[in-house]
Amino acid sequence: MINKIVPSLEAAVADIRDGSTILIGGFGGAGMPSALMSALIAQGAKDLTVVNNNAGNGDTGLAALIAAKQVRKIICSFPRQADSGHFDKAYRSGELELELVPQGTLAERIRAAGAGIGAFFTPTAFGTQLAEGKETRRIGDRDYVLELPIHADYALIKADRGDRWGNLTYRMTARNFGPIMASAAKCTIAQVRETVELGELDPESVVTPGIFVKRVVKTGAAA
Amino acid sequence: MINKIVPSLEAAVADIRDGSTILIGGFGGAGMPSALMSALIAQGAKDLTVVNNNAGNGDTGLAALIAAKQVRKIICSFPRQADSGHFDKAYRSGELELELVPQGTLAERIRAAGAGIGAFFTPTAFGTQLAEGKETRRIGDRDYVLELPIHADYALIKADRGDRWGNLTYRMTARNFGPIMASAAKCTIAQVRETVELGELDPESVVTPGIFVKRVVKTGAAA
Amino acid sequence: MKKMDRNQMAARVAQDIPEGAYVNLGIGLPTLVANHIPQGREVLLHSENGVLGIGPAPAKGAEDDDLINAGKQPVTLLAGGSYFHHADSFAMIRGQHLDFCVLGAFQVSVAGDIANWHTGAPDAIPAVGGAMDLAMGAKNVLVMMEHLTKSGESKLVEYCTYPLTGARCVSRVYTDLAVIDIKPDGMHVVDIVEGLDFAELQRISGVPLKYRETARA
Amino acid sequence: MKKMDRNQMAARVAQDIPEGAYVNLGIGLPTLVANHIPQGREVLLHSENGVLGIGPAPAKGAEDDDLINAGKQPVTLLAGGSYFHHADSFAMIRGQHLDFCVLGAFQVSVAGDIANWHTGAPDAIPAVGGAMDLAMGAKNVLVMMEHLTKSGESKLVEYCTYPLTGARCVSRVYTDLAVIDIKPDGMHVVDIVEGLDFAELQRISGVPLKYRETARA
Repeated sequence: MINKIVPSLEAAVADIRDGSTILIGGFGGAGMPSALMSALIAQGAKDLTVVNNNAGNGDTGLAALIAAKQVRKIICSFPRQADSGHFDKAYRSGELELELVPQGTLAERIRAAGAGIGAFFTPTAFGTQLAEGKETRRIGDRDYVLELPIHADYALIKADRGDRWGNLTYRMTARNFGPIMASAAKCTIAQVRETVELGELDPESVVTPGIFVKRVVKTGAAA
Repeated sequence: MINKIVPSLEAAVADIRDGSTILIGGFGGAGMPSALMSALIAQGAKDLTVVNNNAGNGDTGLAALIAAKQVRKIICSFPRQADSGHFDKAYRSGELELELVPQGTLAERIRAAGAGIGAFFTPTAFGTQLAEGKETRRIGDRDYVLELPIHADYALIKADRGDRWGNLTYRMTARNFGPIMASAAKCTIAQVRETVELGELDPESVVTPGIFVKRVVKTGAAA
Repeated sequence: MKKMDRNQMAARVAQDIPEGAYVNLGIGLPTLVANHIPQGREVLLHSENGVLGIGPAPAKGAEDDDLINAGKQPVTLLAGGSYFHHADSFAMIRGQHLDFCVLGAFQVSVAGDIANWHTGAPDAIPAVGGAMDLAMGAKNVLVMMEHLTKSGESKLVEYCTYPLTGARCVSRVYTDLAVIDIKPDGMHVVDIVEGLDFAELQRISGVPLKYRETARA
Repeated sequence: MKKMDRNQMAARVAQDIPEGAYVNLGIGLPTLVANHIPQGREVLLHSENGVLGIGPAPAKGAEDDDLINAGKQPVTLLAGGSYFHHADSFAMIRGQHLDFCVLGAFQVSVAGDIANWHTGAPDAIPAVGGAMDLAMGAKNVLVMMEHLTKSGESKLVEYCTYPLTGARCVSRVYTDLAVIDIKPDGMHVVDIVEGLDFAELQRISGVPLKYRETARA
């Protein structure tokens, strides 16, 4: 019997190795897999490349991972925030490398990895600093920039409900990067509010089919 | 008040002009917008470029549109079927141009049009006849073929339920090309089994948000 | 001269957003536009974090951490709204499905270039978010900004000196002094606030402006 | 010699599909594999028209026109199954999320090329469907075919003479006579049907085959 539900957060992140590339879901607090982040900090993997829309807020989650000096590089669209102190400090000291990517290009690069697309031309950022050094091309009457997929070893995401085959649903705007990140990592780990029996999720409303998910861990509503 | 629900099939297709490119949903019979197809035949627009997975079955729908000599070109993945006689005849007589595209590349080219992607590299068809004359590139350890988006003037699709803002849900495998075709046409027309009040569709389960849909026409279960 | 305040500017933008429009309002000043859409006019607000059909701000205490906009403020969803993931959300933007986006800006050039994401200062931490996608993707890119910087320089410029967000994409600019269309042949003034004449607007703007009088001349 | 019939071939393929595998079964012969997955072994069947978790064929009269597989046959959905659109379905394929696909073929070459979509005859109407996506996308491409054509020619070939579906992608071939792995150094015979010896298999196959005996020699 297939059973992707793992008994603990510790078990869920146990095999993450130093040097891994990790997609981390969430946009602000919505969809941030806080319980998995705490488990990753306890687990201690270092030298990580992290992909998230932001670069950590306050003292928890990604900010705490940065403060614990586990992150070598961040790929994100919006690192600078009022409460992104841990990122700011590590970045200014040169400990942390930053790759800044427009938000839609970030999403499409992740989606491309999951969909087996080798590269794509996007109009976003054409003629700007963020396209410097990149291949460009005029197609029809628009100019485009060539972008490459972002593949990852792990994705840590937060969903709402999950079953033992790894099917997931999300809640409101907490969906954000979850479904595309799930598709782009070799091993996707989802923390869920609730686990349900097979068949309880409406097959018309499953957002992430289980094929994209390796591990599901239940945290309840609090995490 | 926004109201995308139109009163009749005739009204829904009235402005389709000769020479239009039309995406037609459906895979086999599932999701085939038969009522809209009949209306298009009655309407009479000619010289059409049609995009569908197949090239018509039996004597109805796309097959009837071909028999009525309204189609100049078909872009599809699987024209040859036991009951694709109208296509076969028109193709062999030279009246009908065929562009054969692998099914996944067809889907991705339609999706690319909807998503504003200028072109993409796919591994599918590399080293085959269907990649002849196309730009190729090695990226990482795989070889890819460059493919362009398929933009269209109209999409005719079949959905299950729809509301006055154009939100749609589908039924089982009748979903197939509907959501991506809806995104890739200037004017998307959906025939639905049932129209519902705003808010009756669960916002977590809307498959095609209304932004992609211009007209909704109710046909009931029969069509 | 009566400079428009932030709410007057927002109301002026709202006036140009017709029923049925799909609109993305940028973080900050543009967000105010939502408050000025006339009652009964159905306008569909999109936010790039994956929601279409945003409603009014929630009542105090009724906020839901899972329902936020791109500015990470709590919002509500209208009946008829929907949720989707980030790739689908930016497909809407990049695929030119939004009728309007409204962005703040540091500078807008005569050619319609916009700079709004980065001061370019060597010690500044850059952050772009969805600004570049919106600038290149929306059918109509509207800019809302003060006409002058705090030190009195025009934010309408011949060429942007700040790093670009998007090239040749702005169609209309709303400032606290005027509304200006950007067309292939340059900047056309549509409205000027009461008590300011065109000659004075031209003087402080520092870039060539066209106006109905000058067009006739 | 006891040639395997279609169901024996399907059972032999099913034997190699482990619990938890995500599998796409091609139209025709490969579809039979579903009937031979051992009871209690959870294998998830995908069909490219947008369904994962296909169950057994529906009872007579219980067919639903909206629930079909890629061969347009009525199917059922298991509890835990799901529906998705075509671009997402082919993202699963192209993105190498399927563990196995099972395809029929006209020819398979020593290098692992497969030809299964087009005879290349000048008057033939070509039709490709999802075959090229599956051939390039699945982690393991398994081929099920008769060993010989009706006129007795080997379908294992040095180079495909029919137009290719995919290059260097087949990992294992199941015929009515043998099971053959395709590795960088050539074709390795895994199983032979009872009553056929390797020398005879080699003779009728016409391409160099390796076998445990020959490997030792």
